[in-house]
Amino acid sequence: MLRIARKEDMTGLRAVGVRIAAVLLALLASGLLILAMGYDPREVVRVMWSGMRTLKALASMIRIAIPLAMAALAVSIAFTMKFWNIGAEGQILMGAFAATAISSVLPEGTPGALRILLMALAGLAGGALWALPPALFRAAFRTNETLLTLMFNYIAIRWVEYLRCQLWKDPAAMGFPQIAPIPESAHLPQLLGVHIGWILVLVLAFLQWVFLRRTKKGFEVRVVGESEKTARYAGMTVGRVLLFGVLLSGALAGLTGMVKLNGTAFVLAERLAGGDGFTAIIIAWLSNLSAPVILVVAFLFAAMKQGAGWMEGLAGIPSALADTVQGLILFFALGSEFFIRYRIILESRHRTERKEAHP
Amino acid sequence: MGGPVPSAECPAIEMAGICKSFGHVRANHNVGFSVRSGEIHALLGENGSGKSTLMNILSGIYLPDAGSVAVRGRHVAFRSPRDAIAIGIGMVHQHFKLVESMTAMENIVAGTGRGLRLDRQQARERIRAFSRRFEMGLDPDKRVHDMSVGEKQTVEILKVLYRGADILVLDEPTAVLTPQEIGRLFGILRLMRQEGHSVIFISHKLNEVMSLCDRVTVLRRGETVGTVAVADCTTSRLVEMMVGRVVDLSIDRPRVQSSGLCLSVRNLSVRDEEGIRKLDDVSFDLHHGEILGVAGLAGSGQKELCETIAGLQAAEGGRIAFHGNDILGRSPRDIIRLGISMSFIPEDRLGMGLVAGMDIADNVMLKDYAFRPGLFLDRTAARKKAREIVSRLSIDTPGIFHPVRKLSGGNIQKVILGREIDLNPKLLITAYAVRGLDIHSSYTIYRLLNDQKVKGVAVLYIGEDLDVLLELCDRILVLFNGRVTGIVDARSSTKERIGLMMTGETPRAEGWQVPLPVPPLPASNACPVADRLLSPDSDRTMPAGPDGKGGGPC
Amino acid sequence: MTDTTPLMVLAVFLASAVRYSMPLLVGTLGETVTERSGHLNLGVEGMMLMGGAAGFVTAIRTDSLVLSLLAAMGGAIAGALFYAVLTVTFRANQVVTGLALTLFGAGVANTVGKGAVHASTPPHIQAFFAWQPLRPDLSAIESVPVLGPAAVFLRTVLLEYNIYVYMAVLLAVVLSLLLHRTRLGLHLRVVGENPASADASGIRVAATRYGAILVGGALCGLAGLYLPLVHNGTWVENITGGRGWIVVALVIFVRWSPLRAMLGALLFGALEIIGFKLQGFPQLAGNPLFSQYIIGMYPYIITVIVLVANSARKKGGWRGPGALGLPYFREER
Amino acid sequence: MHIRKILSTLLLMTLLAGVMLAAGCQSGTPTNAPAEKVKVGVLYISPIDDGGWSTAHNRGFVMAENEIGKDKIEWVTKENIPDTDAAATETALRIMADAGCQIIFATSYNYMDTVEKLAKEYPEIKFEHCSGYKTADNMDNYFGQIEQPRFLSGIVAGLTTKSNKIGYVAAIPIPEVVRGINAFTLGVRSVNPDAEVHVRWTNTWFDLSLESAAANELLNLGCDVTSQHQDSAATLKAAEAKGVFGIGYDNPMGDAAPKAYLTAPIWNWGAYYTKKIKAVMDGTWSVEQYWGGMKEGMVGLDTLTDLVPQAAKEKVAEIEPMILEQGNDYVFKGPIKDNQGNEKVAAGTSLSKADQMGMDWFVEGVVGSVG
Repeated sequence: MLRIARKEDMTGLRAVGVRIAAVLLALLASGLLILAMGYDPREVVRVMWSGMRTLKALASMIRIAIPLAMAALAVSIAFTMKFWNIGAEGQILMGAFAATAISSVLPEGTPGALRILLMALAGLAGGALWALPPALFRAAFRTNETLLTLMFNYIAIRWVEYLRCQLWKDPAAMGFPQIAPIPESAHLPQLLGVHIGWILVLVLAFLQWVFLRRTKKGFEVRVVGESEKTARYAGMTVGRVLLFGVLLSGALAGLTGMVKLNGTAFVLAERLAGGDGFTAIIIAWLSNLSAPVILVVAFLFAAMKQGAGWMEGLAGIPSALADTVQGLILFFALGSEFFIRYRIILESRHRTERKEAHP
Repeated sequence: MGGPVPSAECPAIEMAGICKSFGHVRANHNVGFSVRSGEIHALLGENGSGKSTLMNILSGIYLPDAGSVAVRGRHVAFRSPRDAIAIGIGMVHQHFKLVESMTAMENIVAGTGRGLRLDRQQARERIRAFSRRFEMGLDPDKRVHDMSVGEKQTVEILKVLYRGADILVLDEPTAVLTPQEIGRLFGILRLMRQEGHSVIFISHKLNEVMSLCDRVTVLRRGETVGTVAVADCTTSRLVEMMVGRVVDLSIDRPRVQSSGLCLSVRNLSVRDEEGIRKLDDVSFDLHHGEILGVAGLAGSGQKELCETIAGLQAAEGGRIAFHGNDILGRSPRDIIRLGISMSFIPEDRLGMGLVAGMDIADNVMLKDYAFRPGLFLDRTAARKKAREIVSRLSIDTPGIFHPVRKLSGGNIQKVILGREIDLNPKLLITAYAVRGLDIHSSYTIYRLLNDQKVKGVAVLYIGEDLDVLLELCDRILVLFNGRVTGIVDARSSTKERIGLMMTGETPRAEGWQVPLPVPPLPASNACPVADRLLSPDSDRTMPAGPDGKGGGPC
Repeated sequence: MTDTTPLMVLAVFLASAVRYSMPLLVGTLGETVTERSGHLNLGVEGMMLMGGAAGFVTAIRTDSLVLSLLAAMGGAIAGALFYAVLTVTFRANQVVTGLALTLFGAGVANTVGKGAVHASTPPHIQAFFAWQPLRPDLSAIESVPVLGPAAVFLRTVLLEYNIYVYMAVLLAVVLSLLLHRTRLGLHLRVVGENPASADASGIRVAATRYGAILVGGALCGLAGLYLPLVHNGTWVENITGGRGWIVVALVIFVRWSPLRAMLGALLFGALEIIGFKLQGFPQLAGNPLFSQYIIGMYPYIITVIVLVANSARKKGGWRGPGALGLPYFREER
Repeated sequence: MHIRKILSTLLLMTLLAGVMLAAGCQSGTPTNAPAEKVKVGVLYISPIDDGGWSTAHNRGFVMAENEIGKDKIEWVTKENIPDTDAAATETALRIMADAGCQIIFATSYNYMDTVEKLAKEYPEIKFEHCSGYKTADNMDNYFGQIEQPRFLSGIVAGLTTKSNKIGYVAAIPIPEVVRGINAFTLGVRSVNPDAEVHVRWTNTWFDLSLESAAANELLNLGCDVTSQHQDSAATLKAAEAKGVFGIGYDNPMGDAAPKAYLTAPIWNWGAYYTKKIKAVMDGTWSVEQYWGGMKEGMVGLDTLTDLVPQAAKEKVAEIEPMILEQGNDYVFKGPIKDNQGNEKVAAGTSLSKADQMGMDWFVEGVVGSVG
């Protein structure tokens, strides 16, 4: 018979070991799946590796990882407060929307650096404002923020679609439903082959860590996440802390949108977030909400995406199968958390007698 | 399931060698426990002695790490509450396990019977029948969220009876009840005994055990001390069993010259979120250099009193003046800043006051981090302070970076109290500070409180143990059902009298200090003169407040 | 049907809305069952796709409706099983697991569906779903003034559907009865409201939750099957096109009630197609409120309003399953 | 414990750094494929088996492969990349570029800006963008004059309808689609001046459910022939279910709805693709802005089925040579009025190419509005 018992949290290397084992198991399962679908897993591995080993591929992976890591940093702040912000997708879009809006009203001759700065501020504001209503409703009525933020994603997507097809349709686009691209001066400069978003991510990860671990506000955020009652007892205004944390979370997600806009997309469209907001939730969760780990996991996700792209393009494996493999890896990773937090005790029906010998 | 053939002589319950740990915490160790058919058996012990854990094992909620359970002579290994219910064991939990949005009937019927069909009419009838038989008077169609605490408990008991349980476990059933409700409950339980049911009655209240039960098993620190028949036993013997030795509480009670009025509470009334009145017209004064004890049954308003003073709960009416300034409506942070410190130890110890997942150093910062300048936390100071607290209170921990969740209950309490004292408060509110602590640690706490008193701090001590209250405090305020039934001088009072007052009796004879009609406060300043005149504490000399705030015009 | 009287236009519109509401309704019923047990499964989209792909591929391979239905349920149950094992037994975070299931389900479905992309629903299954079992012959009274048009109106609105529609409505009624009138339903609700209470009452919490999640999955599978097999007659990648997320919204919108689900699904189904009706009024073209993209927001906006209004109500009102989204472990202290 | 946490993080970081270093050691793009073999990248907006737009392109590439030789071409294909997701587009295009493709085809309008960006970054690779207007030293733009077969299909519809109501399920209100609707309507009215073309926009290229909803709306209005600018056969299926007729698009769609299918304007990209891939192999590739019509074989009308009335068959046979000769000038020959009654093209002239490219008004006979 099996029974399950809570154990002291496994820490350090053993926990990492369990997680690595889970990923390896997932890869094994994926290999079997690929084999079952009639493809050669060795060929898949060869192709994936060929898509990762070059410097250009590294640059490409970093480019993919930047928004993932930023958005994961964003949601992890809210998650620290046990505010389940699954609205990063929408906040990314609204950040990019606000950035585009600011850019469109700036005079043409605005210097690039100023334009970028203003767009970044707009991005922060846009994301924060989109996170505001769910935070307010949660603070006021304890409305379920998971569902609220989820709904806000789809409203944001439709909104940008509306802008693209009607309100902001670019007259210069030959009648195509497209928003005017941001001016070239607003493109983020490149450093070592990738736009400077990667530096921003590193800085943000550090700042986020400092914020949560070293500042008073961050301390409040952590305490509210652990226990609202304790937070109130310690003199914190829970609603205000919650609001602050969620706004910060939304603002970072909005900035992610701005970085995607100014770094890669250059034009606002409803697909700009492209699911990064959802992937970020998974990344943040698997990283245990720790900023340095988020960087690593986001990179691994980017590598997975990149590898999947090569798999489809060169090994002829349908992209859908690549999604399946990703889902499988996620399942294993999620399942592995259990083995870190609990132990399973195998015992016979006669455990009583057996155990009495050595009480 | 094997074991010997059941026979009439077999005890209803036989538990042996039960061990259960939660992480590092050893809740039960080698516990043995036996209950006969048709008896009311008390399971007595201090908080944290392992009573609830043992009963949760008996009702299939926890699985023991080791040990055996036999019911009517048959060995059983419960995998879930289902198994326990099937064999006739029913538990009434201290924290009710009811679905608030459903009716009594739905709650009672859930989990019983077979098949898809839910015969509401039949269920209703059965519930009414039970209700009549045990004189409960329950409306099966009333929704739980519309019920009083007593009614909810009735639902829990009916739930158990409805399942045909003949072994009934009640975990501290009286803690939340009014005396009338307790009387009714005891009536029900005695009826059940008459019908041959076994009742296990978990309590730490000796008077209840003595009046209701046939036999009593005492647990201490997760181990069995012994089982005795109530008839052959005295209260003091039970106390000795509970705490481990004949109690000779000789707690110091230094006499301190009061340095003025600290806190004045007048006509304070508080309702909880559900609109139930928790404090009703409470008035008292608290002076510097004094320990005012608060006695009362659990749930008599102690929590609300603490929380209202600390600014965590809104009052419906009344005033709370600290050094003459009304603090009602001020934010908790303002109140902390004024020097009012509260350490409330709730049941689970970690619900409020500490952050379970954080380490000791972080927890030490919790109250005063905000008062330091700048955006950043002052971690150096916190670490230093944490080390001081750990060594001063001899907290058993691998280090100050150890999460408090992993500390034992007593050490957790020491961390809270250590931090609160370290804030150099002017008023220290402490509730259940020694709950679950061993005697040695308890004395450490008493000493610390006395140190505070000598320093001129006003201490509001909310306690459970009347002996301690009588020995430690200067005066004792007795709460019953949110009302003050009296404020007595601890030096000249007895346990029995206070016990009476805790059940709502307001003694008038024999020179007892009754709740004097406390005069209304002047608008903004304290009134030491009136206070002196009215103070029940005659052996106290009270000069005017040295800080100028205490002695204003009257 | 080319009758262009306003009444008939309305009737035809309502009837189309009903047809478009079907995958939403059945999915909502499934997710309602799941959420009533306290589990928020955001993987509806994934399960609908898995069910749709498995069922449709089976239909074209075996030419059997029964096998197709079984496969649709089986495929979605497979996805739900992943979710159940992870969230019930392994206590993984429900939101994250649901998102992973969405990704996984879409991947599996689109892989499985590759072989079925150009295929059409087998003719006899097509014929089966073209059959309108309750459609009465009104030729006798059609020409009677008032009565005739009224009868035709009612027939169009109520009686010109295939068997799937009637089954879905029946299912909603049955589920509602099951939930509120039976022991099983009571147990399910108790588990979703307060698993500790259920456990202490002797209800098998984990088993009930597994059951609810798997049944919810099966229904999502049937909802997913409707699109390729009945509605579109062929399979394409991501055929659900986000309806899974509408379902998640709908469950809140109807406040976890199978009966209200019918009305909610009808409303959301009507919103899906009302844009085409509005295009017949060129004078509305410039009004953003009637823009197709803005209309696309309405389901989510009204869900937000319902969600907020529901939580803002006085204490004591029911705000949804009490333990929704929370894991339960008996020994957790 | 604290230290172990740090240690484990460090370990992960080190692992990662190791991977990066290993990657760095093997830097440098893979060498280009030998000259006798060409690597071709293709980016599709939808699955290649969508039965519509992407299938049509794929048909073209299959033809090119058959012409040039299976062993001569290596394909790197990416399907289902939404063209409004710039990041996904860029990732996909980079994979092709980094995998060593010498020529990359991007087959949807909104890929244009990303293609332009990468064309700058990869000057040695030839980029082919479909349906846009931007070109560069190594970037072509190509498209076809589908209006010509659409005009012919309009003749078929005009002579098939009994109710004189024809439904047109249209994707997105852009000039390409508007142009198609107008060409079709002009074809209808050239043989049946009383017929009207009712338009419903789905605002999507490919969504079975929405397409059939739009089609049903039109059928409920009384339309008895449908036409479409959509990439699936959903409209045809809806027409078949109602027992009326429909005209497809992109590819021959007879299999999807045999009882309704009349014909379809179809794409034949093969010749162009063969030419361009060959040009890369020969080293003769040069920039162009290609807009082929029926004459060039880029577009055509599928064989008319038996459901088409004899009169229509004859009329199509009569007009087709003129279109082959005059191209779009024939299709948009004046006089043309818009559906508000204003004269847009005078008699004796034809609509200019620029006006065709930016067309945002409906001709007389269309019921509906642009956008």
